[in-house]
Amino acid sequence: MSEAPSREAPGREAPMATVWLGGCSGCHMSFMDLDERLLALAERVELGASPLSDFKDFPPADITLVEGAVANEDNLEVLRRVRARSKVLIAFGDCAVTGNVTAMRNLFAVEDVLDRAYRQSATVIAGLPLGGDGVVPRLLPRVRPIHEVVQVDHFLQGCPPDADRIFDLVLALLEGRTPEIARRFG
Amino acid sequence: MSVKTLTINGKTVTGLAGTSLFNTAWEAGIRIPRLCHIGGLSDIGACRLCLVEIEGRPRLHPACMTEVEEGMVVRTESERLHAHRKLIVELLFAEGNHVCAVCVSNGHCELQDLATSLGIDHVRVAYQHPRRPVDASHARFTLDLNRCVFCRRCMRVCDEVEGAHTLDVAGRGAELRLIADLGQSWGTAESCTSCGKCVQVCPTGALFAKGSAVGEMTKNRAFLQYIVTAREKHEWIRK
Amino acid sequence: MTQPPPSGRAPPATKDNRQKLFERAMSRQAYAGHALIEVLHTAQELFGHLTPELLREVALKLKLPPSRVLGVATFYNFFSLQPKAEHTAVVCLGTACYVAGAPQLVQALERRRCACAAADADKEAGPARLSVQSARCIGSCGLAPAVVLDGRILPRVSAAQLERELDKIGITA
Amino acid sequence: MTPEDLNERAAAERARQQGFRERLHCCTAAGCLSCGAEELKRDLTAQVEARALSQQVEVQGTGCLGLCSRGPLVRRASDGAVFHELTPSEAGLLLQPGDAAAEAALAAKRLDTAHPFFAHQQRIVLENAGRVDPERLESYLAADGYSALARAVSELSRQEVLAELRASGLRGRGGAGYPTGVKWELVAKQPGTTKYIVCNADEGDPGAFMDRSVLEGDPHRVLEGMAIAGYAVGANQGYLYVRGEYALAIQRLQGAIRQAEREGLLGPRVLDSAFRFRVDIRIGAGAFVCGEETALIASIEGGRGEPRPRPPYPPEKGLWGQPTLINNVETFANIAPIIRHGGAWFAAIGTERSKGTKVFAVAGKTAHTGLVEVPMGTPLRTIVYEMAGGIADGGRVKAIQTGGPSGGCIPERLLDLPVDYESLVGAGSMMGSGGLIVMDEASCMVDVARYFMEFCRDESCGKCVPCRAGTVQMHQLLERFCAGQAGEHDLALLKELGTLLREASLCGLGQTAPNPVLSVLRYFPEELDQRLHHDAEAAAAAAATEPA
Repeated sequence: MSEAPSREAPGREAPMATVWLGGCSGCHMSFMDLDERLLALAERVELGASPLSDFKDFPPADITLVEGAVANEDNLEVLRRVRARSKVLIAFGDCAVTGNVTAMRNLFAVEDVLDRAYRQSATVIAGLPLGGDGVVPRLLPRVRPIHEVVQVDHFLQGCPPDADRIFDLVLALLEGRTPEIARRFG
Repeated sequence: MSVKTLTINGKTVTGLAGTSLFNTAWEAGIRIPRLCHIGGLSDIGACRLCLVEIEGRPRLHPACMTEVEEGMVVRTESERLHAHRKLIVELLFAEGNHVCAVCVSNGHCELQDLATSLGIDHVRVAYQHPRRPVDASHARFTLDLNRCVFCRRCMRVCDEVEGAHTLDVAGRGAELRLIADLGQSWGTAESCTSCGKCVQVCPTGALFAKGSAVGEMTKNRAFLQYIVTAREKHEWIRK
Repeated sequence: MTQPPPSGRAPPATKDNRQKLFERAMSRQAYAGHALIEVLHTAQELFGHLTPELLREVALKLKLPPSRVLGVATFYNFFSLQPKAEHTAVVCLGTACYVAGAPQLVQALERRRCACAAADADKEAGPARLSVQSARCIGSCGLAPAVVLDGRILPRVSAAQLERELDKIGITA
Repeated sequence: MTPEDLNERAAAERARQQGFRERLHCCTAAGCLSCGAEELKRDLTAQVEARALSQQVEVQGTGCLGLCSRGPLVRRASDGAVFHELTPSEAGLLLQPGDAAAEAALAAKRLDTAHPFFAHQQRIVLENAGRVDPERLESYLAADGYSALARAVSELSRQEVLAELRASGLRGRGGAGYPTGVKWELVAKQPGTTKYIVCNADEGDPGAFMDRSVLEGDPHRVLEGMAIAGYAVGANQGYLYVRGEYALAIQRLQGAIRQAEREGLLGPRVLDSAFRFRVDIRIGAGAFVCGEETALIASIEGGRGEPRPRPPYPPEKGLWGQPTLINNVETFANIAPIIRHGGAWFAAIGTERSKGTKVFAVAGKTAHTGLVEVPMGTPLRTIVYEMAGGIADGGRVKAIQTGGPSGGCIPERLLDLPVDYESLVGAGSMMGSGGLIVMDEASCMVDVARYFMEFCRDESCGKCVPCRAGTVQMHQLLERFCAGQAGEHDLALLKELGTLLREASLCGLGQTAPNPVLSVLRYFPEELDQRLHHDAEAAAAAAATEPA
């Protein structure tokens, strides 16, 4: 874990990020369900990298929520970079915590999964999306929860975690409290 | 029958000779985690969650299969026991394919409850993702081995209460599997009476009634105590 | 494994009298449920492997639930629910054999087995030509590494020697 | 047969034996059989007949002569000389006594019986190996066979037999070393008339073949020990649970039981006394866990060989819920000599807390491999260097492994440890059944630990969670170490799983499964360390891209 940048002045918005790996984006939808609390949050954090914002390189963050499991080579690379640039990293939702639905493909060989998705079920053009052009990242042999690859500071379960719990957690971290995550595994 | 006096977690309790520590603790309001034990069936001491410390004995003992003794000093909670229980539940999650988000028992699952009460927030051991079959051949029930924790409650209730002995386990070690009759699909097992007791005692979503959607499968375990009371005490009217 | 335990008393089995011998073996055990393992031993010895029909018959005659019979039959390494291959090579993977190079013998055998399977791929389905198994210890540690080929122990065998033995029984590369 | 008949039969057999000018004992134990011992014996018998020497020379099969790595072995009774790797023509030279040329030709094939491999042995359990024909009852009788049983049933009370046992200080040879006398007394004092004797001959440790050698070479000795036990504790039925892999042992035991029953040594009136004792064989079907006593009981009862929690212990509630005495082969093999010579005689051998001798199966990288029986207290160093001759090619011993998958490794520097239960346990290993594997500098200890964990994983019955799922995880972690992909947290997890298995598993298999790993952690931590990837995240990423 690399050193996260210190905040330049008190009262300044804390840099925060959300990341979307191998997941359905449902956890991000749940984040949107913060509704009017998003406004309260916006006063305290500055959302840097996120699927909801535009960025080139992942800017350092105090708090990073990672949705989804590690499913392909891009996920792996992104996660390692994100870990290096995040002060506190949270496994955000069941796919990040356990692998969940994303990891259900682990019961099958990668080739079989691709074959089923891109050949057998194809309606327009049947063919694997593997051009070696670097556009489509290669799938990893097995989908993994993120703690199997990087160190994780907090685990927020749920499929998806409900908005209240997301808010409580982020708030606690902003206030420097040890978050009490209402536990409900799986 | 003689009465034994013992101490559990510093509390003096009494139990009839021949009673298990688990039941004696339960009567005294002390809850010990468990998975394979269920009141009304024989015990097998397999899940190791109810292990307790007994003063003067180097080993840990399963509360479900240890009889009370005079002067016993028992501890059902300690750092060591907690660590063991936690790791056992993690091992169970990693061993099968427990995808709570799509499970009929989500929210009514004993495995999930155990994880929650033990404070598990992630599983440290590697997920195995074994390939296990789902048997939906029975007219009313489904057996999803992905969610099976091999507590063997189903095979015991089938044998001991229903008397059919349709279910048993085959193979061994990590290759263990639940079978009906000669391993054929459940729907074709001649011995099955379709009584559904196995479904009701199953702690997870491995056995469920067809037509249940995610989180809809709740189990009714009261029947077991009812049958046992009826048989042993000849009380057919529920009090 | 070496040959399954001999019942010792039984006359040689032919196709016609196997059923009779099997019945006699069960009767000698007074059809007792606790003789299940002995009965399964005899069944496999006579019929080569345990078919569902055999298991069903055992369950019926010994008055046992079928799932219990299958549960026992699948618990022990000795019992096979699949037909036997024409030839069986058992590599001892006991500690002594392991440190003496048994893993290389497994590799050599597997290569042959794959070659045979590939050669037979377009033939009609039948029992495999060679089955490669491992044993936990055949108790011949003084002869490590050891392979039991069709019931015969090959002591202190090298991969090259083993391949020559396979040539002799027609399991060629 | 009465005890008097027994004496007469033994005397007659001894006289018959003395009538021969020479007796040649061909080792027909499994090791030698696989090197052509049967053919050699047949050929030698034919040569004797061809030379019309049948009245003068006897050729007989016998139990394990010990040095399995040099078979087939033949022992010449007249001077005790042992010859190795004989061809039939060389064996023919044994029929030409006084022929200097023949003797000179044989010299190269003559084993030095003064070699420490033989000289340091003290044989109680194996006293008949190389002397008795396992297929002839008479041969066993001539070696005082069944005289201990005769003495027990005709001269001693049950209490007196138990007293001898207790005085002998004999401890169980199968594993933890529970005092045999105490166990027998526990069973003896149980009320009721239905009790069982079980002989655990399910020797399953990879690298151990002592019991096999006793069963194949001296089957009656085990039956005699079981019968004495039956008399002492009040049991009338015995079961011999033999590994299915031991076809020859099963065959010889079946033969021995038939002979003993025919002669009234077993059966409704043992040696014409009121004591009734029957022995049945139960053939194992390939499950290591059945060496655990409650699993063994489940298996004899015809079920899956799954253990159940103890207590109750088998002496109180065993086979079919009845009091049951379970000992292993080597333990039973010690009984007859103890009754013959008295408990005090036995107690004079060995150390303060470990009495008698122990048979070890020495295997691995040593110059000589085979069976040795040494008094308790013999330093391991003596066994490894003097008796087994150290590493074959002059290499260096790195460690030895005892106790199989339940034991651990002992580094070279600790080889001065004496062989006894407490020392081995103190060193993190255990006596176990007596397998002793010697490893040289080229052996990787992490790989050995991985090997044993794989064994336990495959042999786990699957009943309890820690063993079923924990061995899978520990094995995978060790694979990661071997592949250089393990990080610090893997090491921590490995230790935590080890503790769980040791403390929470249902039976001995799971409880001791971590021992090989723990002993590597204790004695060879640097080997694990070398394989540790010090950038944990890079290791994890590397693991993620590789097929699991």
